[in-house]
Amino acid sequence: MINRIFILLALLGLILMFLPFLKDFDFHDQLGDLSSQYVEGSINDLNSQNVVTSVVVTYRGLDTLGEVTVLFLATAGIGFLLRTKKRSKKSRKSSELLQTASQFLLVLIILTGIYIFLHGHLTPGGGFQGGVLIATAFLLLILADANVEFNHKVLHLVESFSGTFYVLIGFLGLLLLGMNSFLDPTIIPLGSFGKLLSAGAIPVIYSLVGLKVGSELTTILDKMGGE
Amino acid sequence: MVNPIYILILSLVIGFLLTIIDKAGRKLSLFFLYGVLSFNVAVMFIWFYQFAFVGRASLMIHTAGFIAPISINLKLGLLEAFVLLLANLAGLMSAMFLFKKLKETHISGLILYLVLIMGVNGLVMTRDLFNMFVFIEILSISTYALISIDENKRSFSAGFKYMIAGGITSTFFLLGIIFIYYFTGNLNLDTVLGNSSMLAMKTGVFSIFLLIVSIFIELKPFPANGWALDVYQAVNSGITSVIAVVNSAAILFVFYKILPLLPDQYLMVFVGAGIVTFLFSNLIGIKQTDPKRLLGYSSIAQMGLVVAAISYTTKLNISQDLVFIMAGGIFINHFLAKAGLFWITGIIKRSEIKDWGILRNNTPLLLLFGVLLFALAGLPPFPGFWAKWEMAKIFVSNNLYVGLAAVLIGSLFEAFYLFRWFGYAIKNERKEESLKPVDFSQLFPVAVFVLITLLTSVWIMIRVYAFDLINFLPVAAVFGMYLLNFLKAKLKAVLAIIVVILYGYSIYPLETALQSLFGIIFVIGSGIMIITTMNRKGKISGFYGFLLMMILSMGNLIIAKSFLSFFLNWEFMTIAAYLLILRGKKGQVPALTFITFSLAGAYLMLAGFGFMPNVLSSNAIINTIGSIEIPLAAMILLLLGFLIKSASFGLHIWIPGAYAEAEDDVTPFFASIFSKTGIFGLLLVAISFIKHSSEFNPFYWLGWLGAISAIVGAFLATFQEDVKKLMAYSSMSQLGYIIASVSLLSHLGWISALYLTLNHFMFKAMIFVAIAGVIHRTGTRQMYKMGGLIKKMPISYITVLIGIIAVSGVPPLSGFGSKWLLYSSMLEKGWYLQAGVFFFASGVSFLYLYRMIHTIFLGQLKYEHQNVKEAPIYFLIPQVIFIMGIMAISMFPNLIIKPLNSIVGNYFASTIMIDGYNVTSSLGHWNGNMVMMVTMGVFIVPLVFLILFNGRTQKVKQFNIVFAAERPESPQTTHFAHNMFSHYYKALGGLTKPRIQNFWNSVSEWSNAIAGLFRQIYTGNGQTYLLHILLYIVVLYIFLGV
Amino acid sequence: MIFSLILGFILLIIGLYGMLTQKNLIKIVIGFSIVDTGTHIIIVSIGYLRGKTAPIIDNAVDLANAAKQVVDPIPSALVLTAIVIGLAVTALMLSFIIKLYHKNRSLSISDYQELKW
Amino acid sequence: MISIIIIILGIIMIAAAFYAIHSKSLLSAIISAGVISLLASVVYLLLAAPDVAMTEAAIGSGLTTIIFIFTLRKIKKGGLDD
Repeated sequence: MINRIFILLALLGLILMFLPFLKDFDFHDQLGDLSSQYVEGSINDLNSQNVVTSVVVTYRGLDTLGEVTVLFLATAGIGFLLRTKKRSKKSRKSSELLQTASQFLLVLIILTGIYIFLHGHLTPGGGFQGGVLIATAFLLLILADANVEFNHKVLHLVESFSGTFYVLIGFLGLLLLGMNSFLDPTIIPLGSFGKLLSAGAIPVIYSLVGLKVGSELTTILDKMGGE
Repeated sequence: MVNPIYILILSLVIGFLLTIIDKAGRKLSLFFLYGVLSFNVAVMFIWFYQFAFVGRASLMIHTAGFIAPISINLKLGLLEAFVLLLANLAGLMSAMFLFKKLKETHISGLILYLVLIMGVNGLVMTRDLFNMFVFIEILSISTYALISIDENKRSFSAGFKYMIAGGITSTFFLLGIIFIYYFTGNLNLDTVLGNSSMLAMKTGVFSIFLLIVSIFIELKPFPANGWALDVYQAVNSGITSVIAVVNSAAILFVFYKILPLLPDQYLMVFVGAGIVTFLFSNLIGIKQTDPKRLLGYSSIAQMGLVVAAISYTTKLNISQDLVFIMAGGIFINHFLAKAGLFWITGIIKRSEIKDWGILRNNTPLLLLFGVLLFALAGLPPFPGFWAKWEMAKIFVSNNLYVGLAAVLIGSLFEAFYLFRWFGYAIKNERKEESLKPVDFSQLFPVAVFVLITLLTSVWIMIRVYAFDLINFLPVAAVFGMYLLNFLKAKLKAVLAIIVVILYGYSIYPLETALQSLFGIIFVIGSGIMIITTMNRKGKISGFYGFLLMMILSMGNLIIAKSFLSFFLNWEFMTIAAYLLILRGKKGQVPALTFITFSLAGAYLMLAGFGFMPNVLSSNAIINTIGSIEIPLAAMILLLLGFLIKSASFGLHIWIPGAYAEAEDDVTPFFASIFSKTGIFGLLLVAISFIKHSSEFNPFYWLGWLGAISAIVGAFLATFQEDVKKLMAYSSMSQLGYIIASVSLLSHLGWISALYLTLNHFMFKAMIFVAIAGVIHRTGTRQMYKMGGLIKKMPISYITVLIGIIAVSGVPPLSGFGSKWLLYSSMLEKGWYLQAGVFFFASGVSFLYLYRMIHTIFLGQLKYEHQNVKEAPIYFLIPQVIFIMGIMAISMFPNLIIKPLNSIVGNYFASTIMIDGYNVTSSLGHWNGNMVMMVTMGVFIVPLVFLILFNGRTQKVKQFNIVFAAERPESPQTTHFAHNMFSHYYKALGGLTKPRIQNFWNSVSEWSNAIAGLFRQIYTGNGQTYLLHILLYIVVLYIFLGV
Repeated sequence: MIFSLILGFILLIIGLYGMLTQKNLIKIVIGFSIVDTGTHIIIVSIGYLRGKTAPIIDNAVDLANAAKQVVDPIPSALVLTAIVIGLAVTALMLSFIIKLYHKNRSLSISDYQELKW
Repeated sequence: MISIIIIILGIIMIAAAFYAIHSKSLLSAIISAGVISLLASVVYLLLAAPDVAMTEAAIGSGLTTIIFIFTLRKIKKGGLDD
């Protein structure tokens, strides 16, 4: 009972803390300096249509690298937590039809995913969304056949090398453009605004992010969903 | 120069590839892991060197080809490099400690570890708020996962609680970031710092508060820290040390980075919260017996203190050097000691501190443990000591007295539980199980950290405070003797005497005669007393080192040139004394009592010194103190500190245990020499007081305290069966005389004080050494078990006899002179009542002195003592030397009165006249030489008579049984010496009821009860912990008062 | 958008309420994910500007005045990161629950208090 | 217009949140938490943040829900076998 009172007090206190913020909240009617610079920079310096992508991949590229790392850590962490000595094999056949259908869907979804992250600088979406979609494709496989044996080697290779190349592209910036150019997309010519091959290294980085995220999420799903 | 961003790149690339690398074997993966971690250390070492010694400006690294605030930037300056050097080093060492674990575990463990360390580097360097959030998440997630390295239920449940707490705090952090973004339109810390418009609004301050408080919660403030304690207790020691030091260091640095966002007037909330954390965590720690949870409480407390220090220095805007010593000192102290101790808990693997006696089987590990523990307790020469010194000064100069008191009380609690643990490790030996050989991979990291701790300490002493080499001697002696441990005890004793002689020679000549007087007691007296210890056999490791430490630090007190140097050596002395008491067979509890009281005294003194100006002088402090006015508050604090050392009434309860349980040949050091340090301290304060007397005179009350000590000590001594306890209380009583005569603040008073001091030094030394010989031969301390030893140990008997005469003030020996001086000075001052009390106390003294000599040496010899021999020669030499000393000053009082007269003449106008052997005061005169002659005459006449007419006595054999009867149930009760003064006890025993003992016991019980009460909040339920966090945020916000 | 901002706060408080009152470990994690969602809504709401379009400079947006026509891209970028991190944390929490259940066969948080004081 | 939609969505979301917390069945709780995320992604779309909307739909309502269900399934089956 006393516990309930304290919970009530805590929540009430939080509400009272946040209330002035809501009361005084006054929406800006235009972009701040930094955001405007981003919008203009995205158009003029980076040739990227999607400003969010420019921000994510370039201006706040270090965050994105960190975010990929977080996901990577979660994968490793779940692998570490749920480590088992041996994988037991039990087979549970699902219907043929489901399997065939899912394999067909698999290809379709993966292609969509790739499309999304390749167009990250042009349309909404990008590496993360594409990556999730790819993982969803494999999820279908898991659902169709709980004991599906992925080719873990390929998965690991994709996961490791997409990440490594991502960092190395960043590193290339350091090598080519100087000490302040880690993750600089201008190591690749910017191309023309609005085209698929534009925005310098942004599509490349986003593709690598997509592959990395896709393979990581697949691993997580496999670890948590597999038996 | 290596771009520090390479640390991130290399760690990530290797981290990403490690799964594949591992296919080629674990050895290769480990190679890469250790390679990258070493690379990190190397990079940070280079940069630290560049910033600290080459003077490079700090480095800004921007990313993505844009300059901040458009892009995220990293900063590497001196502070960053310093923190990261330590953090990376701890990371590497912890990885080494975990070597066996990492060799076997899943490869993900290595990846998590590597990226964790990378996260720390990123977190410290980044200047972008949201980027901090990302790095905090990297840090947290890898930590969460690594918690499960030992797959036990406890670590999983601790991990889950940690995740709930961490998840919510980072949510609040995120909210704080986005609110700040809303107000400033920016996320770059430096830009946001320059933007003060947001501070104009309440909600702006609220946003900053939210940001800072969530980082603060990550630093585990009391009481919102239950989750952290569980993690410390349950998780593998290698990982715990990473969490406790590496993670904390990074988070602390973030706190330091973002703290300037908050306007100065709000910072006190965090100072207060930090100090509360320090006080309460340490309080609760005293109930804890699981070493890892104990270290957890200590970690939390230390982080609280660092937070308080950082917040306060940020508020005050004081000089960088002081910030470094104060906040940095506590930080580095905690960092090194905590990591090392957590590793040791991983080596010992005992979850009850009672079982730590096993540590004794491994001497090097014990030494490492000891160094780290003493460092953690904030004792010199370790960095925490200097930090507290500066902290006291800063707190006092800003009138933050409550804060200082809380910090000092908290420190005392911390010292208490740490030393209790240490006591168990030293004393609780368990023969049946032995420690497995320790792996090099586990010992090495501890050794490295101990080495760094020592080097840092030396660095601070030399570079920051510019101490003379002589201040290092006490510590150097310990390590020197440790290296010479292979030598035989006798050789070591000779060596120790040589060191003392050389030391004495090096400080000679002293500036004033007052110094010389105490020099004689502290240095020459100690040198003589070492002879006693030569009777020991074997190697007796760890004895002479500590003995020398005590002697040299006492010597340093006399020549200390600043308060800091004085206090430093005072602490050294206390440490050495503690370790010596702990060596006694049943020394564990008395040593703990001793160190607790001594540290309480030391902290009072620390607070007192906080009020004092910094003295820069080439003269010893005892000579310059006259020109310094000590504020009244400081005076009272200092006096209390010194009174503890001189076992004044009310603060005396450590004395019987410490004297009785110290080894028999060490007790004389304590009783006759060590106790005089308190008197020296009193004089230090008194000299300043007489030159700047104030309206309130604390010394009047001190005089009464001395009188009470004298009478109570005498009574307590009277009813003791244990001869060493008897002598201990006798010391308390005698020191009461000295305290009172110092308090007279008059010429005659001080002469009697110094005379008493010298007298007590000699007779107490003689008696204790003689008693040590008796105990050595008879094997008991109970007086009723002895008797008739006069025939077996005549020289010891004579020593005790002379000693007793000197104590009791019977003519002809020096005691008579001292009493004459005492009463004269008291009457002169008009202290009639006090003089009466002393007169009565002297009468009581007769009782116990008579009892002692009678029951030990006279009466019938015990059957089991038939073959007892005279004490060994090593015991007799000091006795003879001191007998000669006593005789000399008794026969020729001028030898001593004249110098004393000139010493005291520096402070008071002389009121006595010395004419030949005649000392004349306003009340009469005393001729010591004459008294001696007359008494000798009176003595010799009956002696001659007895010798001539004593032919008719008949000698009866002792065991010639005249009558036989039933054997009593408990024979000792029939012995006349047992409960000898029971008739007096009926009348006066009420005075000796252990009221003071009961008072301190109830203090201890109450502390325990309060600790027990407070720790109930740690219910072990993750939801309760979450509730604590939320309530804490709300309460802190209320305190912020926006 | 003030309504979505309020909605975010309400969800945050409800999520916390769930975390504090529900004994079931999975429910606690559900509470956490509601807190997360609430936070994300708050962040996006702060970036919203009335009547402006998504920060994608396609044909519908005038290139020269782009900065005057789009909503703030930064909060969107931050939320992207936050969502992914939220997933990571949630997944890890659930793994802990699996392990805890495996060791102790209980999903009640009251059964995991052996560490205390 | 947007406000009204958001208010309606908000009420549904709050109701779903309460249901998620108080529901006896874990599965329904998980599903309603997924529904909250799904509706949140609609809110993001209305707030002109299509990138976020896509991510929330895919991760928040999709993957997170799946992971919850996987966990539930593992627990129902009696944890790991080793």
